[in-house]
Amino acid sequence: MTGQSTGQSTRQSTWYSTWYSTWHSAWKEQPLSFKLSSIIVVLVLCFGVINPFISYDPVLDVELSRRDLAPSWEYWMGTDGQGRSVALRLFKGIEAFFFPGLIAGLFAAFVGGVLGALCGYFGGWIGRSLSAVLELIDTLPRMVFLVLICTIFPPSILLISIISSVLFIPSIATIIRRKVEALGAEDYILAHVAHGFHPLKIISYHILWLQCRALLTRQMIFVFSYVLFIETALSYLGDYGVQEPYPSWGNMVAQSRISAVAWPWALPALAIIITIAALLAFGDGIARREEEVKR
Amino acid sequence: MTQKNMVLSLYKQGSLLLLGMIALVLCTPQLGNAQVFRYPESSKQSSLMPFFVENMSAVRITEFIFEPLVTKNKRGDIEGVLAYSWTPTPDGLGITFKLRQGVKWHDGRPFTARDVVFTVKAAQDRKTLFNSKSKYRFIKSVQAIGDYQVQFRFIQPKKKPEELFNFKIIPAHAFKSTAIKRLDKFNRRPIGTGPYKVEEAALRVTKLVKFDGYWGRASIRGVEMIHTPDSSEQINLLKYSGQGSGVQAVIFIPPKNLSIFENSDTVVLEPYHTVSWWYLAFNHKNKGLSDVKVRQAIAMAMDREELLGAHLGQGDILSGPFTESSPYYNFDVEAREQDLDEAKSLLDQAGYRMKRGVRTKGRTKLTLDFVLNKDLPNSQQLALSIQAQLKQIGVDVKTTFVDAALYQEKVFNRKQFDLTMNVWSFNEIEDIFPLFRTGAPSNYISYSNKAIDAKLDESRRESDYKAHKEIMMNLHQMLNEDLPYVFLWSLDIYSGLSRQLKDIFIQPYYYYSFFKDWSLK
Amino acid sequence: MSQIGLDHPQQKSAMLNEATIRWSLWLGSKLLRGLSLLCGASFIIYATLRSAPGDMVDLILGLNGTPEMKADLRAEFGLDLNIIEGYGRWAWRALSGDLGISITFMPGEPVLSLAGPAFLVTLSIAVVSLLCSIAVAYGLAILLGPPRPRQAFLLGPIQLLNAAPSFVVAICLAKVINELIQFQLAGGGQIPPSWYPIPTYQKITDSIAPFCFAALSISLGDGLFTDLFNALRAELMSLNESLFISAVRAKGAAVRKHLIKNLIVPTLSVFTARLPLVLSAVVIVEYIFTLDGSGYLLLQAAKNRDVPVVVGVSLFFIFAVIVMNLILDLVKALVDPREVAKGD
Amino acid sequence: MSEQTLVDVQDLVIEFDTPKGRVRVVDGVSFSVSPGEVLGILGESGSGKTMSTQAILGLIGGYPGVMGGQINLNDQGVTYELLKDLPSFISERRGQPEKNERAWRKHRYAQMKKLWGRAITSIFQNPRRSLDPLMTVGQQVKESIQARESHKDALERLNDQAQTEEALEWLAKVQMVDPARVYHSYPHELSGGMCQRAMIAVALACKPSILVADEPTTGLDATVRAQIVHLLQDLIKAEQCAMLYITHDIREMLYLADRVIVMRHGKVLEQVSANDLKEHALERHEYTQVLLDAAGMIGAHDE
Repeated sequence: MTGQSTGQSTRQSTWYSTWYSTWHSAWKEQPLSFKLSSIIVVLVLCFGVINPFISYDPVLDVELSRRDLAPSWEYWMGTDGQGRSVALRLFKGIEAFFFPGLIAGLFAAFVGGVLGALCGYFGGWIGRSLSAVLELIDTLPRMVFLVLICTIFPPSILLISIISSVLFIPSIATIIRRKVEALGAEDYILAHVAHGFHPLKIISYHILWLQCRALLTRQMIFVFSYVLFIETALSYLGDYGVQEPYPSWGNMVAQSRISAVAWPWALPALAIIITIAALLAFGDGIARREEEVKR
Repeated sequence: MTQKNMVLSLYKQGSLLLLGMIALVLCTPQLGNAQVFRYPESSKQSSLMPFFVENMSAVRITEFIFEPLVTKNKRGDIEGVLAYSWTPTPDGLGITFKLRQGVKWHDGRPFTARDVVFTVKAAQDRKTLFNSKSKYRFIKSVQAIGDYQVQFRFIQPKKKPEELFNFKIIPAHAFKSTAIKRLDKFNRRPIGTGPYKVEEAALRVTKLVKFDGYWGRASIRGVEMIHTPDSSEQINLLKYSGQGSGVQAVIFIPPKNLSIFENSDTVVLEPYHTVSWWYLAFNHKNKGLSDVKVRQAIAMAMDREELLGAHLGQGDILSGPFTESSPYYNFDVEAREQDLDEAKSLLDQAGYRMKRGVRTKGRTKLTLDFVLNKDLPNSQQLALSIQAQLKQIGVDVKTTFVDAALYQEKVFNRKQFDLTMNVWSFNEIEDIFPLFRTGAPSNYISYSNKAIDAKLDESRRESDYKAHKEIMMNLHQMLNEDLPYVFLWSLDIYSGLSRQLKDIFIQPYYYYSFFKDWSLK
Repeated sequence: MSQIGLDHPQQKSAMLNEATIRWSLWLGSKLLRGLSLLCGASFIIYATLRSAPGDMVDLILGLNGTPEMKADLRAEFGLDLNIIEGYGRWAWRALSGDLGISITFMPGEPVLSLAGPAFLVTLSIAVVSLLCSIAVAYGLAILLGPPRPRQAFLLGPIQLLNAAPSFVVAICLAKVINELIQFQLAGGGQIPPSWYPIPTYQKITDSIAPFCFAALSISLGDGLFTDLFNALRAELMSLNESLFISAVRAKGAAVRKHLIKNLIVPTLSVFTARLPLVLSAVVIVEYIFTLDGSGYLLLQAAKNRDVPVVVGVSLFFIFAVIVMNLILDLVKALVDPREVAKGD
Repeated sequence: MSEQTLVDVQDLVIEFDTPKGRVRVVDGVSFSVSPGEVLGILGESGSGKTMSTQAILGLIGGYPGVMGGQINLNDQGVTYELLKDLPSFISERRGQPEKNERAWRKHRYAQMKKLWGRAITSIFQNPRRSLDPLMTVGQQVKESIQARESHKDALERLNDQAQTEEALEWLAKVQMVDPARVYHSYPHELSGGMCQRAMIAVALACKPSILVADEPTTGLDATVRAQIVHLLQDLIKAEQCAMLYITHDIREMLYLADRVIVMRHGKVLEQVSANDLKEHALERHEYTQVLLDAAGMIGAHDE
């Protein structure tokens, strides 16, 4: 599209005001969905980080005399069938997916990125055998495999997150490999090679860091949200997720889905929906922004 | 753009088609299975073959298909089924059954003494592998006398031997040898003498139809068992009992759902007493738990009334290993009430002091691994509450929920547990010998107490009813003191049955023993 | 340079031969690759299941079982061989179409007759929901035209709704059906069961309503619709704005033919890429609507440690994905000449 | 103007919405083309030259597109006022004119349907992307012929065989080395220059009265460029077709065009005949001089 560039005013300014104004104008340009989603993501991040510092004894919270209370000032999301505060559990439930999701996301992005870059850059028999292994893992039906693992092994959220990150490595590696293959043909990468840069530096800095950063971040966020998703799904299918009494959003929905009142299951369900939506929108937004910046 | 119009018209046609389909579904008359009795089961039968029944679902469904020689009638007396008369030998070492004539197998062949002989031989065959082989071990020999008479000899003298012949008879002609394989086709399409024969054993539904050549009478035309793992779904189905896709009976209604049917026009709640009781077992290999004071303290920390009321509904709190309806129940023994102070002082006496919130003595910490089977009803909620109650006296409980196979492995084989909760179910009389005798097969808690062992051995030897009862009541008292388990409760179990059913009588263990008398309107 | 006529017979047959060889080589390599993937993946699942803790033989024979009895039963179940031998025997039989027999869930039943119909249910839910989503996505894309700020009010909520996991949608749907519609229709009394009939027999026709609900939840959940919509709309838009379509317009020829031909491959790609995810989602959703699909079979069989059934069901999943990829490759090669050029 | 003009554009206004607000890319452009004449539009990229021609063709992508002006297109003696109904599609909304783009587009497509190919057709900048990748080149040429023939009566129409032959002829006319092979080739198998020739064949096979050539030589090698320009010139002469030639290359312009308009920032700076541009370079607009200077043309004339 042909657009007229508006006149650019160059103002003298201090470093912080430059930073602020760049940030401010960048923020203002973002679509509403990105703004909303990043607010939610930041909230989840904050809650996730401060969560371990808040003590909560899920055992002592059980109080059968206050079962199924409606939302009120004291319990502002009501109580569940065991008389536990839904709001508190919802908050504490972030812990169940936050660190496992973070670990899974980082692990998948890191390993996937490295493997993908190696496959794409080196080719040859190393690349081919690596990608054969990756393809094999990719062929495994994710959900089926996870259900299987969780049925036959004692359930643990760490196991779930590790398996799901392993299952995601191939797809991330494939994306990165394609990107690296495409970049490998680019002149400036060839120029780097001609300048005698070390291949490791080219891969790690010029390709992975500079070019695939946004892509990897997006995939990481995706894996993170998948851990939340899978934890919920497995909790629903048969208590394969986080075990009672420790709260997770998944087992909150699963445990109280037959309860007489709506809030013990509807509110966690809503939290899941909003968080996953926000995470995905945030990831998309980051990727889009990166593309815009490149253009 | 014409694309838009194209899309619109396509959608119009599509939605018309969809509407038509919905209308079709709505208008399809519910297929006329009014005379078919449908019931859900939360687990699928392990097999349709009587030897291989490993869950209650299988116990119940084989009741429709097979018949024993004798059974207990509604009054509790022994009554002939495939046998019409029997004469025990005076020495108590044998019995002769006269068999009913004119009984036919589902494939039309006549039932004869050969089948009875075959059944016992097959059960005793080393290559037929099933877990209740001990039921047949008392028989030394079996012999057919003509076509309709069978003679048994026993290893040991028996008091009322006919009571032991309630095992189901399988047809000799359906098998090549007495070594019966688990994966045999017969186990899916069995042939019995019972009032119902198997029509279809599909993934979720097992369909039975009335056997026309049945020697007795049965009123209802067919039976369908629907595997419905979700208990709330079972309730849902019972709500539609009037319609084609509803069910007419739910065998166990969770207490919290009882209120749904309390004033129902369509469903009646039918209580029945199973001979089963719940217990909290200790692993006696655990150092802390081998101390009786600790066990008593744990028992006293629990409020069983509250646990029962909140999670399971009505039942009797027990003080020993029998149900209240059992002849051996010792009413003089009181169940322990919750008494936190007493529990704490017991722990103090045992030398356990509070240390960072957990009772500790030397190296032994009262941090217990509580392993539970997920399939136990309401196990999660119960475990949570028990956890909370034990926390009050400084016993730290970690819960692990596992599925049946893993539970077996963890608890029974490897004994990797400190606490577990479970249910013992008995078909008639509680035989506690294998539970508490040192080294007995069901004594998975590694319990060993010389006095109890002596008493148990004595009970085995004693054949006089009164003396036996005395011993058992004694045992009750002793077990309540020594607490190998915390005896919890026996439940009042309610079935939900459709009001369309008439002449209902439920056999507590086999459930459908009297089903042929039931009728459906 | 000699001008060769349009249909010179000799040249044509030579070209045909060469093409046949190239094609069969291509197909052969794809099939071989598929087969090796199938073997590898099924081995992983077999090995995982065999190395799982908890032994069904112990569960069956209970506390009364002697070690000899257990060993005998293990031999009968084929669990006495070690993992590699056991898999080898299974795979050898599987090559001839015999996937073994169920050992604990439905003892003695051939796996093929269990897993086949169950997977058919799962597959048809997945395919129906995918196709419906694709159709609606295309329709909406054409109706809405190019992206415009004002559409955000319509599309924003759809995107949000779509973030919900499909089974959360299914739970809500089930709740709504059970509580609301039935209440509305019957005034709170008895409920017309056809709204929520349980599937009595394995046939789909007997359970149209839950089938539809399951398909609906799948299409709404997991961002399936949003993703498809975004992808297909972008595809449609870029195609519509593309130079060659303008060129076709400018020469006064019909555009539709070009559009459709150019959309086949992207649509099929989207379908193939989404199929495994949707199949996974069906596993959970059919559990909620009590459909006798492979989700039910898989869960029950895994609970019972029924190795042949679990491996059989998984095999169907893997097989479907591999076959779909093969079809995609085939269609690509047929439709898009660039593919063949790239192919070797 | 007179009936002699094929295309007459008056005060054309084109706007686009961008994230930074509405931008006017073409601001009151007027020009006209007579039969057989080659009008060149010269300007840097972003000057709105492509948009103006796309507006005539009715192929503008983006919102809101054409917002004002007149375009008259003459087809076989009949003049079509293409933007006559435009005001009825524009309404005021929050102080800014809004257009019902979809309805307008639909209207425009309906209008242009009978004119595309016959009255006006176009070749584009990127030859590879302006051919359908999934169809053989021959079929695409044949498609033009089919589209042309479909306007005729059933009796006068060429049969299939004749159409194929004509397509082959066209491929030969654009100097393809091996027309039969090219006929069965897919666009990805041809070089850029060959694609552009094929495109010229596709466009001219419609027998249009005016051909819009939108930077047809961009991205091609210098030798190929020259070939294409020569080819275009020859064919235009032979087919007696007028041409609207857009480029930023002033040499091509001088070689091909009869008359040149210079555009910048969406406005027409000046309109001169090609000769004037050559002869009196120094009298030209400042910007034109810059362009001439960049191509090294001014110095040459001073001497």
